[in-house]
Amino acid sequence: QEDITVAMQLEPPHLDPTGAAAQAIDSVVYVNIFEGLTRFQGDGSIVPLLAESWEISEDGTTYTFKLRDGVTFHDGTAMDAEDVKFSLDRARAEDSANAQKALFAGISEVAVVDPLTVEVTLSEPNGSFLFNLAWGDAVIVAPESIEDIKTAPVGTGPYTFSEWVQGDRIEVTRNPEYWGDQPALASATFKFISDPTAAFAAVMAEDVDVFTGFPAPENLPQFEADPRFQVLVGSTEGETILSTNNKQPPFDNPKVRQALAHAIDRQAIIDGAMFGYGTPIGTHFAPHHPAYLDLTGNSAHDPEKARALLAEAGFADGFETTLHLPPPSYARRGGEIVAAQLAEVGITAEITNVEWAQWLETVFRGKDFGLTIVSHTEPMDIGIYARPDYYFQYDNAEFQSLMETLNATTDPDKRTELLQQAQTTIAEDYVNGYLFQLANLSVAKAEVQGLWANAPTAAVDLAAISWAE
Amino acid sequence: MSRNLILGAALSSLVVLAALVSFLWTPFDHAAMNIPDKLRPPGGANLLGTDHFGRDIASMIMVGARTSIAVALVAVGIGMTLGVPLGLTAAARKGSWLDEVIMRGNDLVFAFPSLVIAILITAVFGPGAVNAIIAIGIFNIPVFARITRGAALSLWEREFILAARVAGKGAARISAEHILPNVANLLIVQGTIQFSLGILAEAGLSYVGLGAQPPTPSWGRMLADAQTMVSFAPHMALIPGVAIIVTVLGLNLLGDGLRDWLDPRIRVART
Amino acid sequence: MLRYALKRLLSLCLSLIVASVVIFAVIEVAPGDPAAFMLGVNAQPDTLAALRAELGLDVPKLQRYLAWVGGMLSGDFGTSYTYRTPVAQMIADRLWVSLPLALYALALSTAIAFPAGIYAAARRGQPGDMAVMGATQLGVAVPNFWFAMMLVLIFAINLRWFGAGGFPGWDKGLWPGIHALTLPAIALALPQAAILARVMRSSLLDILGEDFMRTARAKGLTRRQALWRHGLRNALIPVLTIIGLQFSFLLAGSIIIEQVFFLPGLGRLIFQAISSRDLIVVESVVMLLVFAVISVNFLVDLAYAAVDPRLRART
Amino acid sequence: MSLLEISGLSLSIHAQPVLHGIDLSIAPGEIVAVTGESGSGKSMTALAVMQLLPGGARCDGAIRLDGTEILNLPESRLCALRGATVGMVFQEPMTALNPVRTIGDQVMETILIHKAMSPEAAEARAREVLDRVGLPPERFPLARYPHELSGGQRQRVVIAMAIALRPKLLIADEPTTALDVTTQAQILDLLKGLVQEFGMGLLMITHDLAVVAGMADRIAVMRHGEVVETGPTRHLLADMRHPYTRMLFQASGHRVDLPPTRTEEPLLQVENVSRDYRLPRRALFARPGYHRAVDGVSFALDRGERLGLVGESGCGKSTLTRAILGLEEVQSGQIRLDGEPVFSGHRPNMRIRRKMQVVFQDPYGSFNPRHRVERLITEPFHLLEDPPEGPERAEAIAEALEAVGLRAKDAAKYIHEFSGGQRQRIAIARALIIKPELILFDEAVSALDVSVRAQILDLMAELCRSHNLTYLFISHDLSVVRTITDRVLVMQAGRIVEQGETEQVFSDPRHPYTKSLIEAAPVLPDPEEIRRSQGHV
Ligand SMILES: Nc1ncnc2c1ncn2[C@@H]1O[C@H](COP(=O)(O)OP(=O)(O)OP(=O)(O)O)[C@@H](O)[C@H]1O
Ligand SMILES: Nc1ncnc2c1ncn2[C@@H]1O[C@H](COP(=O)(O)OP(=O)(O)OP(=O)(O)O)[C@@H](O)[C@H]1O
Ligand SMILES: [Mg+2]
Ligand SMILES: [Mg+2]
Ligand code: NI
Repeated sequence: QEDITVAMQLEPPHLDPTGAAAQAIDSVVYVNIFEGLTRFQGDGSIVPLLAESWEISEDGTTYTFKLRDGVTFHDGTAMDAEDVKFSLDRARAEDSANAQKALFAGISEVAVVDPLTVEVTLSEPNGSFLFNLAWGDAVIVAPESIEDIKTAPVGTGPYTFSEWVQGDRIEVTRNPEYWGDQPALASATFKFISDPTAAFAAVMAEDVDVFTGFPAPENLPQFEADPRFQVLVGSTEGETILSTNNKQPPFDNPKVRQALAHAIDRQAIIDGAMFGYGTPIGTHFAPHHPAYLDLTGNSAHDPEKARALLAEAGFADGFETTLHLPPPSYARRGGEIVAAQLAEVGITAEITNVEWAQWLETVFRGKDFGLTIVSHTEPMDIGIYARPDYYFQYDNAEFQSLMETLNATTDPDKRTELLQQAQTTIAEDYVNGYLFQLANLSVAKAEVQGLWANAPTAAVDLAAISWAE
Repeated sequence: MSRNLILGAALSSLVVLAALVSFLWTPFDHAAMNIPDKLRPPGGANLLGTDHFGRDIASMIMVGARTSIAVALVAVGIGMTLGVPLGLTAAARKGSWLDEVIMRGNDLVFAFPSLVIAILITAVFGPGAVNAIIAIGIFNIPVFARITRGAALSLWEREFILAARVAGKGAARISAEHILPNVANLLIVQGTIQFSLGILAEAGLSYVGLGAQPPTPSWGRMLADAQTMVSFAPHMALIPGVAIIVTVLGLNLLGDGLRDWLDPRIRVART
Repeated sequence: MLRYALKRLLSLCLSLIVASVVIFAVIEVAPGDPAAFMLGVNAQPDTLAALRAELGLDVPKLQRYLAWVGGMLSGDFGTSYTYRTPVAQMIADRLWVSLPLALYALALSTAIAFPAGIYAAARRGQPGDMAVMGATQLGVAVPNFWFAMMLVLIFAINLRWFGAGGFPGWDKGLWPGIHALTLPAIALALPQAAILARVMRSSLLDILGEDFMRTARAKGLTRRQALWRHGLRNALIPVLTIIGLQFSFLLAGSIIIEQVFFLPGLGRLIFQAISSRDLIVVESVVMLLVFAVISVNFLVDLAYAAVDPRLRART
Repeated sequence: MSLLEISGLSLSIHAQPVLHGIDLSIAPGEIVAVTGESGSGKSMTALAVMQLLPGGARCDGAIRLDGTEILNLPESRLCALRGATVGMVFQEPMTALNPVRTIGDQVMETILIHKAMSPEAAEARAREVLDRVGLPPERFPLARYPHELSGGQRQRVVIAMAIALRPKLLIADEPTTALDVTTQAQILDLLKGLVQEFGMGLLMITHDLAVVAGMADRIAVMRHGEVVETGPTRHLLADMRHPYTRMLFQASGHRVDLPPTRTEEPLLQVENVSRDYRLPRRALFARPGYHRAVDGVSFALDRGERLGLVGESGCGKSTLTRAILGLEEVQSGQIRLDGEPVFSGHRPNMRIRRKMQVVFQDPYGSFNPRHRVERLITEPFHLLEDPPEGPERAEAIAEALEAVGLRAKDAAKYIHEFSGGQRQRIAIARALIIKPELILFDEAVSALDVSVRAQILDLMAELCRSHNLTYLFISHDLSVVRTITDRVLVMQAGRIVEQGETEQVFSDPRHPYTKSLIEAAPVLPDPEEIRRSQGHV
């Protein structure tokens, strides 16, 4: 068998990974159609891709990339330094629609040295620059095909785009001109099934071969029990948190936030909302990261203590607040459980279910909320706590300078130390309620090999997949 | 009294009774979660089993009946209080521009795909029972306006209305004194049918997450929650489904029975 | 006849204008910015502004309304914000699923309802009638999404006679397409069939009590002959109304069913578009649906005239 | 041998007895009339012969049709008989035809269903019978739809359908009750002609003794599901052994004793009144057409005078009534009561309205079924500025009810607890309660049985004596108008074509229309005269 049907929940709005935040785009195109200078691997490490190698200047501000030779785009044009310059300049341009424009903020200049050499100059050293370039938002695109990139993407990857039946599926086929090794699968179909029941039914009925990001954890035991299927449980970069509006009374009172933290029973939420899938976290950091500190003990479930803290803060009779819940089931189900747990200590959280668009407008931009549950899926995103205008509005000068130091630091040990310090600071400030690290759940036919268990970024690395004999 | 009426009344009052009793007593606290005890099948301590949060389904069904009834009742109320006067007015002013405007307005509301508009309304004003009521209620208005107008028009042709006009009564007074009591039966029957449709609509909206919000239990949301669990916890889907079917069936039978009982000649629009 | 058609056409246009205003107004006040949705949490204000300008969201509302209506009149429904493809094209693609589904369901519903209704009417009060009426009562009471869930559970998951959903596309052949639409069509059709059968029955019973049915019997027609020759066509008038209403309902109301069976139809498009605030798509699809309902009603009115010569004459 | 022989026929519907031991026979070429009051079982007898009885009906006895016993005959044999051996014409021509099929189609169906001839021959035969019933091909092609015909024309189509296969027996159940006198005369002539021509037997059901007398060979009088008297027409009319027959006969020709008019002062003045109804527009932007229902009508009514208004259905009588009542605005002319206009400045004049009351035709439809009698009859109090309250009101109610021969305690009942005649009394009580100066009776006795009608007419004469009534009596029934009015107006197509003293107009009509009306009206023969001519004592 040389083809595969990979299902996922969300359909990409279009296929330009550099033009929207939707992870679904990356799921389809990342390292399949488009490639960047560097890439993530399944274990989260960064390896060279279109850049064969690089040199970093002493002061850490100049990166000289040596490009791979003989790489062509799917339309036959060659991939060279001009394309890299074009791509990076386009992403950081004034009128750029790149959703992660901040990744490129530090670039001051991109210069073509020769067709296979590019020199990128940063305004200041950035320890995570190579990591940034691995993002889907930093893939290399060609000026010739940029016009239609949203509907007819042309990249350098091992697969070429062939068809998109909107609302249903996208098909890709193997690129015979690929610069690297030919992948095992000749073609692949990405199918979009948003409804969890339909997802379950589709897998059960063997309509699909793989379902990545399976939306209904409750169904996994059934798949596990069925010899036709395999279940992969990995981790994502998604810290699922009970986001708290630090500027809105009474949450501006650290005691209240601490009470909140103690009112929550993480394990119950993981069991109830995720059917046991997910790792409890006590701070905003991915547990699989080497620098992770287990701080869950700092906010153990203790309703007595929570009530006492509330009384101390002057809310002996509790208070009322709002709980905005975006669509994913971790939020909707988790929210119901959280509301019930808060009710036990006297806090009445009125649930409002919102669509993502509404969440972005009212919660994220409007900051008009008390509590919300959301999973922060960007890798290494503890830096958001240094942004006082970020929606949960944590404003701590000490933390901000800590982050500045971190950015300028390249020494791994020093970085680890700084990161752990940062984790402790936010945990002890009880900035948000830290619930669990979102699990990456995939179901596949038993014969499918090479799937990523973890999801360091949204991607389905087709080239790694094959069928067992 | 027909069999329909008796069966319908029995089923409907069962549901209403369950809703009323739930104010005083439910087997368990309907909102109390007990996650270790989740997904218990029916029988045992929890008569109808527990849901995915370990809540008692029997209690949730009872309290959910409250939500369904309240939403449908208020929606029908909105439809009646606005639709009936509109229908009476249109009939009283038959052929005038007012009649024309009212009837074209009705057609227009009918022309909107109701579910889509309900989704839009909840998208604009946020999901919740109140907005579900408004969304369902709006589509009840033309139903009642139309049926009232139709019945009133034929009444206006009757000689006793002419007699009232001879007695010097104005259109408003005649509508209130003579037309309304004579369309009341029809409205009661249509009311029960709209009521049952309201329950279905509420379930549908809650199913897509736009109806009553947690922790208020709602049958439609219970179904939505049960969706992914049908294959291993079918009771979670079956029980609310049966509750909806029983209620709607009961109300429909009641409507049919009432119609036969009150007046075998009246006709009811059923869409 | 022509005058009648013209008059209806005029009121049709008027309704469409009012509908377009209502739709635009309702959708414009919905909170949620399409650009913000597209760019996600890390978007920067200048990026947002750039995208808003690109999408044409920064011009005044009235101007947008006029552009939208003007565009539709010339067949240009605009460009989807999120998909960046012409809305007309998207709608056309989705219609290829929704329309066959609606027609399929309608055909099923009529195919079930007509015989059932006629059978019940012909055996009024007898066990056959009671059985049919009992079944229709149940059919009316079952929520179609629940029914759909049960169908999937039984026929797709347990028996595996049908796929659990999805649509292969008509280019894969007629049969796979029909096969894929069968369960959704059944889920949609059964409650509608129940309603239609009831209408058919009561309409026939009304007609059976008419004087001319007695006249027909006095001529020597048997009960059955009288029913077929004189009853059916007269009974069709209320039934037509319901069929018209049902068609529009099926076209627009399959949102939930399309969701359950993950069919790439209009209903799902509108659901996605609402959640991603793809306003132009929402507006155009709703408008299209309203247009469909209004014109189906128009056609039904014309069909009346074909069935009933009295209407032909009056107009 | 008789064509139809009914013997000992009993019928019950859902165990409720309806007919008891009916005996009746018809010979070929004979016209037998069945008469009797409403509900006496006439229609059921006819339907029993057709075996088209309502559900739950059980027949006992024997019905032999052309030598075949039809009770217990299987349905298929019955179907073969219906339409071929026996045809039937029903009362309501407006609804007896299928609105969505052409008349040719429906007439041909009778022929085709019995496979009597080829479709072409059937078409020719359909054409021929339609011709025969007076619907010539030039004006009435087979492709016409029923709604394109008038009531009388439709009744002809129904007759054509019934006689298309020349049945041996034709049953006609009140075939002319819904029609005008002139049309009625034509249809009756047609039926008589057909009987002669084809030698059919005709079973004719009617409650109108005058019609019966004019055409039947034999009469059967029914009452409460029994035939109380039967015999050849002349014998029966001359003898009338059964008291019921006598009562029926007397009630049919009932004449009342009107007191003389006393004053001469004018009360109602109608001057040159026209009333237009707007017709639907013919084209989208064309000017709508108008139908002039009342056309330049002028007359005056004196206080204490009883004025009649006769004319065919649709000639504008009711429209004129509504105009006089000030319910609708007229397009031209003036209506004044007591010197004041009933309608001024586009509004009805309430001061004048309270001087008028009206009694309608339908004793069932003119009351709100949900109110009690006291509320129903006090409705006109709404017109008064200061309506009586408490005991005064109760007294007024009692007085009005007693005036019409009911009891004061009937006030607490609902309308469904009264018979048709009683209801009409209540309608009159309602009109009397505010002591109006003018009462309009719009077909007030047309829906009543003859015996009840006689009572109501007596009541009116009685009230004239006690209350000195002034009224306008509208009817299409000439004999009634003749006895209850002093003066009469004859209306045709919205115009008054003749007016004068009642007796004079009837005995010496001037206008051809009046003449045709009077000629067409069937008259009850004088039994004395029959007796004399037959040599009976
Ligand atoms: N469908 C029915 N079910 C039960 N009883 C009926 C039905 N039709 C008629 N009857 C009863 O049978 C009796 C005879 O009715 P029938 O119609 O023969 O009267 P009729 O003499 O034709 O009166 P009319 O002059 O009013 O037509 C009445 O008492 C009536 O109430
Ligand atoms: N509301 C109306 N709109 C249009 N035409 C009307 C209306 N009412 C009556 N007409 C027409 O006016 C004419 C007179 O009607 P009207 O009711 O006055 O007749 P009528 O003499 O009372 O007849 P009948 O004896 O049948 O009661 C008829 O041709 C009728 O069709
Ligand atoms: Mg009769
Ligand atoms: Mg009249
Ligand atoms: Ni993260």
